[in-house]
Amino acid sequence: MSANTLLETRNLTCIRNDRRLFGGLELVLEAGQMLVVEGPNGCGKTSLLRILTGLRLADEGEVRWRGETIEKLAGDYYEEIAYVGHHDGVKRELSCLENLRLARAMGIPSALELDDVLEQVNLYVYGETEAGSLSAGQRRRLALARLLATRSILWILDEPFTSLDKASMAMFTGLFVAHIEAGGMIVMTSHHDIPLDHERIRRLDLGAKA
Amino acid sequence: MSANTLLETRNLTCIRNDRRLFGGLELVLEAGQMLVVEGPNGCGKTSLLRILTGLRLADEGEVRWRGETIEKLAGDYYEEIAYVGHHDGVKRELSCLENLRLARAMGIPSALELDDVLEQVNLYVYGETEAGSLSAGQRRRLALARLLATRSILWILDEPFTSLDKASMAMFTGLFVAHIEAGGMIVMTSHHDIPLDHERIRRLDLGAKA
Amino acid sequence: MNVQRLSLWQAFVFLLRRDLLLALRNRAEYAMPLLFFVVVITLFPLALGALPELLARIAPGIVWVAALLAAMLSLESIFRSDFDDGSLEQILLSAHPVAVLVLAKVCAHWLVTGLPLLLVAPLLAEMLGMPSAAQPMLLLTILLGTPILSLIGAIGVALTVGLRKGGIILSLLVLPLYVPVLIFAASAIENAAMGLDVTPQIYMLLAFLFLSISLSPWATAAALRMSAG
Amino acid sequence: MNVQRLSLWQAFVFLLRRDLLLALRNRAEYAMPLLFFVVVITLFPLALGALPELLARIAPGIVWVAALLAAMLSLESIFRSDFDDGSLEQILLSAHPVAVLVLAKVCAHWLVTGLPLLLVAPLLAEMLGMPSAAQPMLLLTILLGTPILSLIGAIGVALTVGLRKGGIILSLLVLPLYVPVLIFAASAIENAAMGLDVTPQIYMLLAFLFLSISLSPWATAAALRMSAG
Amino acid sequence: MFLWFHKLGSPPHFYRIAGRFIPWLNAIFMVLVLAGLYGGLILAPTDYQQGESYRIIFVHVPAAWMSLFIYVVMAVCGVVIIVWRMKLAEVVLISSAPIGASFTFLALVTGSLWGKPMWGTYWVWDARLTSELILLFLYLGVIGLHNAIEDKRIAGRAVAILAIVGVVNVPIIHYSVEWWHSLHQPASLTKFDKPSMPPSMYVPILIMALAFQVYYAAVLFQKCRAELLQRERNSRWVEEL
Amino acid sequence: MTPARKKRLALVVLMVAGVSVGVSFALQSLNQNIMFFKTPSEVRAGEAPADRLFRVGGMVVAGSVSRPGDGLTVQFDLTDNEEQVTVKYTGILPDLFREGQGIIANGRLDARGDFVAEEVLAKHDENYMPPELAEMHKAREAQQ
Ligand code: HEM
Ligand SMILES: Nc1ncnc2c1ncn2[C@@H]1O[C@H](COP(=O)(O)OP(=O)(O)OP(=O)(O)O)[C@@H](O)[C@H]1O
Ligand SMILES: Nc1ncnc2c1ncn2[C@@H]1O[C@H](COP(=O)(O)OP(=O)(O)OP(=O)(O)O)[C@@H](O)[C@H]1O
Ligand SMILES: [Mg+2]
Ligand SMILES: [Mg+2]
Repeated sequence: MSANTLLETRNLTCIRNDRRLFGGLELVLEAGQMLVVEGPNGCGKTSLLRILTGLRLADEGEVRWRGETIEKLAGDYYEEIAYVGHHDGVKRELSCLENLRLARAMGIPSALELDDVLEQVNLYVYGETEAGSLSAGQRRRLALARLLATRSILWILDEPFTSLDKASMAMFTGLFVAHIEAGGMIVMTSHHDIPLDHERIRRLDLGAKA
Repeated sequence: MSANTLLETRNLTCIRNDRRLFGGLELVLEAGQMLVVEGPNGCGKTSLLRILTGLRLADEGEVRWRGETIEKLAGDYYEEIAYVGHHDGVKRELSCLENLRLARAMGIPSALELDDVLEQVNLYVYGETEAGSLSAGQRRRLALARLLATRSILWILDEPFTSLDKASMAMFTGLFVAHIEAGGMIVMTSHHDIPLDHERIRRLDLGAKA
Repeated sequence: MNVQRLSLWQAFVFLLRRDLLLALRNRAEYAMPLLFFVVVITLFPLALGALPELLARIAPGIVWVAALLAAMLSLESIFRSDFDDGSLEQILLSAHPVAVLVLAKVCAHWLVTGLPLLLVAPLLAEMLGMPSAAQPMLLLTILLGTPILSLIGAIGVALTVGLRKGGIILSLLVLPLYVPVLIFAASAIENAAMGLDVTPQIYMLLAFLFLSISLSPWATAAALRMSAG
Repeated sequence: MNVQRLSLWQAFVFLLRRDLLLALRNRAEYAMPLLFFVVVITLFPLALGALPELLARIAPGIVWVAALLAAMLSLESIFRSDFDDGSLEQILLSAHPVAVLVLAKVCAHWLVTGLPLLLVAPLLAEMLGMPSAAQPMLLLTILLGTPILSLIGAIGVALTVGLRKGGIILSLLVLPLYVPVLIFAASAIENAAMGLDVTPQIYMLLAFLFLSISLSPWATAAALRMSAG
Repeated sequence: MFLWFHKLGSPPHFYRIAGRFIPWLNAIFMVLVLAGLYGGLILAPTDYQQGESYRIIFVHVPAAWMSLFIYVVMAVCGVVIIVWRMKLAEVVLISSAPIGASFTFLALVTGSLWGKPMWGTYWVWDARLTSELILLFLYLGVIGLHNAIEDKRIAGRAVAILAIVGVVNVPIIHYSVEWWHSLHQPASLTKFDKPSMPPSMYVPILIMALAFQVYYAAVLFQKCRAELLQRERNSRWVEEL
Repeated sequence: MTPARKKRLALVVLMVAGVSVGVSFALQSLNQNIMFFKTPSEVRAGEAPADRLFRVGGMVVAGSVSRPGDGLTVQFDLTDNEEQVTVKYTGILPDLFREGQGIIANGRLDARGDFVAEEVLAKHDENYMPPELAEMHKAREAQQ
């Protein structure tokens, strides 16, 4: 374990419906690294990600952040991570700007202006539009814009590219690379072919493990 | 208009939030053809598909099936189409088999045994499992299995590949080709690169239209 | 394996059975209208400080208001989950007439939420000290009245199911339509308690019942089509 | 642009304001508990055939049972939509203590659904013929009692929000816990109507209020964490 | 001590121990019940006021005590679940709920049957009776909530919270007779000075109470074993059985 | 301590404070008589509400039970060993109603200061004893 290791799991096991999805999983992730979790449908990618956020309890084993278990850290851990799951976490009744302001209030705001954030995810003209009347892909972009509006080290992303058109995919891929190059960390799943072969990207094939 | 033309739209217009998504759309689709609707997020693909099913009303224009407007046909039209939308239409409390049986009861059953259908979409072992405890991709496969369990000419599919792993994507692509080769029709949207260059496949770029 | 297309009647039965099956799978949830009925009724003696004679006097009113609220709260379950998971779209796109399928769903709903009230009503009537002459009439009004509640309620749910938090809007739509049922049922029970004639009330309830069976499925189907849009 | 991290108090206020804003955007839905309250109360004169003296006697009970049911029906809105769209996960993963954020949401819920009951209560009391000596007490009990309902209810919603049709199981969980509030509030009003001492009841309501403010947010936060899992 | 606790907490160990205890518990229960009934129905004298009808006390009081006791056990399990995440506590909690509900129901029924000759009514909305009825609802709530949540580990934690919140009702039930001058009689036995009845009466009550405790333990162990098997059906120790 | 821990501690302190305030209110409340239950002494002292239902409890005075008029109406005196109140009741009495027995009556005071009961329930006290023992008690009390 190098001094840079921030996230590690010990003997992580997940059982659902009597099926052992994975067991004895030992992950180590250093600052500046990205982990892409792969595997066929139902192999437990979403479950793993939710365990890493602490939203779900592991059936065995533990997740450690900076050497402490995340249960003990609680709030301290959440200051440093951001999660975008299957659900967007976007309030339909609020406008795009209001949604981002909310995200900032709940976390640590980044230095960017919100207008610039919207500009970057190509939603600038929708700033005052209610999120409920965005299309599936636009809403996904708004969810991902949270990553820019707040400041966190570890991004945990469950199929971030769902519903995105190709231009948006390329844009976010660039963003992810910038994040890890700046010393951030990403754990993500995706069924899309991601055109990334950065030396810092590691892949975990959950399907093979099972 | 050839004798084979089954689906056509006349001057179809859709307006949402005061924005004209598309207008004067004239589509013609013959038996044995597939239409892939493309375009960036929010250009109106989902809206178009729902108008084609009759679930949504067009702001102007009409949809015709075998020369009649679909409003007039109602039940007769629904005997010949199948729709898989953003929502799976899968009941979480029912097992996979029960879900398919229900689909058959609501439509025209196909000649396949249900076990074979499940086998084909790689869910055979989940036959008795409640659909609620399937993963995102497995549930999507179950939704698409409806296409096999019932018999219909026109399939309307909104991002069928969402959440599917690569093996499943290839499998369904093959299935779609088989369907159009047997004289069926498909209207679908997808942000995935579909490895299809069959001469019967036509593309409509909604984004360009707008 | 039967790969024939189902007849309309078969489709009706199939959907009815599916809904009953779902109710069985979600037993705990579907037992709740019944429990709610019981709990609401027990609230009144608590709130009123419980004098037997007073309670007995207002018992018919309490039981029927509770039945109304219980029916209302369980209404959402007719279409909500079908709407949320997209099954409703599939029903609307079914090859069978939607009104018949809707009727199947409403029947299932009544069997699961309305009928059980019949079973506990005698017990509750006893607890509230309702005169025993009135008790058969209580059962009769519940038997005739609750299907009306389900049928009318279905229209309301169909209208509001597309709204994200339609629950309470629904009550506002549906309660006014329930009022006539409430009035006739409660007055039938009161009359029975006093040994008076109840035929006018019963005929009225029968009239409501037949009207709602024949009209509500159409209205519901139309409303669903609108909500799905 | 303020890019400072919010203090805990600021985050509390922010979330409170966000929820009030959402309520404003969904005006129609949030007006419903109030309307439900009114409708339930008007059902009773209909069901009972309206004898003024009888009504006046049971008025405190009816008003409070209606307040209880209205509060209960609006409970789901505290967390349901946040759960469905994934905002709840974001709140649980927030850098601030979840109990405080939960308290903000509950406060907003009370301001939107509990407080308005105060405004219509005098009118309804008048309608039911409640003696005017009792009316200030009615308002006081509503002021003290409805926050308790929201606070306790939040625990129930947090427990059931993960269930697809938690609505009615919720009532079973929550109503028994509401009963003490109901009993003390109704008896305070009755005593006030007779010109008797009400301090014991008021103290009891105050005790419930303080206990629930200090304990319920923790229980709710724990329950939410569990539901999200 | 802690080690012992920890060991008992491990499912396979508990499964084995419980299995060994059950026959004994059943036997002890039979003996105690027979002794209690003999003492209560035959040896105990009639009451100077109520005559023979007071003998329902030998069922009512132990059942009522059990209804409170089991809820407290559940609340304690709840704390253990929240704080230590002990799986066995989840199993004990949820297995206790139906047993507790049955005892509550029994106390309500025997109480009403007794109330008719004693008070002149089956039911009054008095503090003791009402709070006991609420207890029944709480038990049903626990059972309902547990059934409604599919993931049993989540369900365990949910009912833990509910059990802890609901435990405020227990002191209310117990002290209701003093706080509200209820129609129900004040404590005869559960008070600090000596019981207000002769030993020939209270000894059989205590024996019956003990018998009910043993019965609870026996049924609890049985239910826990079944529940454990169900939950751990794919773990190694179950497959080895 | 990290800031987050400090914050958590502050919250716990607040919670404990809230709970103590709540408990003190509860104790205040329990010090007073919540349900309307009065003893005959309190009724005589004028503490009973006029024109409102309340409950009195006490012992039926030996020899006080009479049936004036039609025979359905019962009249008896109720005592708490200090004062007495006259109770009138029309209806069926519970089996256990007898002289010397504790009862609870629900009703209101009439103009003459008599208690008109709407409901009479026999209350049992916490004492159980065999008949012989009860005889002995009575005998001993008689001696004193
Ligand atoms: C439905 C009616 C009744 C209910 C719900 C009920 C409930 C209870 C409960 C919960 C307890 C346990 C109290 C505690 O340990 O703190 C209890 C104890 C007792 N009950 Fe009842 N009861 C009812 C009727 C009666 C009647 C009619 C009698 C006879 C007068 C009676 C006599 C007793 C006695 C002697 C005890 C034991 C008191 C002690 O702890 O020393 N109960 N009852
Ligand atoms: N419920 C709604 N209310 C109002 N406007 C809506 C609603 N849903 C979508 N829109 C608007 O309609 C436009 C088209 O939406 P639609 O869902 O058809 O897009 P799409 O092409 O399917 O996009 P995507 O690729 O992101 O799924 C969007 O710009 C959106 O702003
Ligand atoms: N709510 C649930 N209850 C029970 N089992 C579940 C539930 N959700 C998922 N599962 C089971 O857990 C397994 C893993 O699910 P998970 O969602 O983690 O898969 P995934 O790798 O994210 O798949 P996908 O690529 O389809 O999203 C699946 O086999 C599924 O059967
Ligand atoms: Mg997934
Ligand atoms: Mg779309």
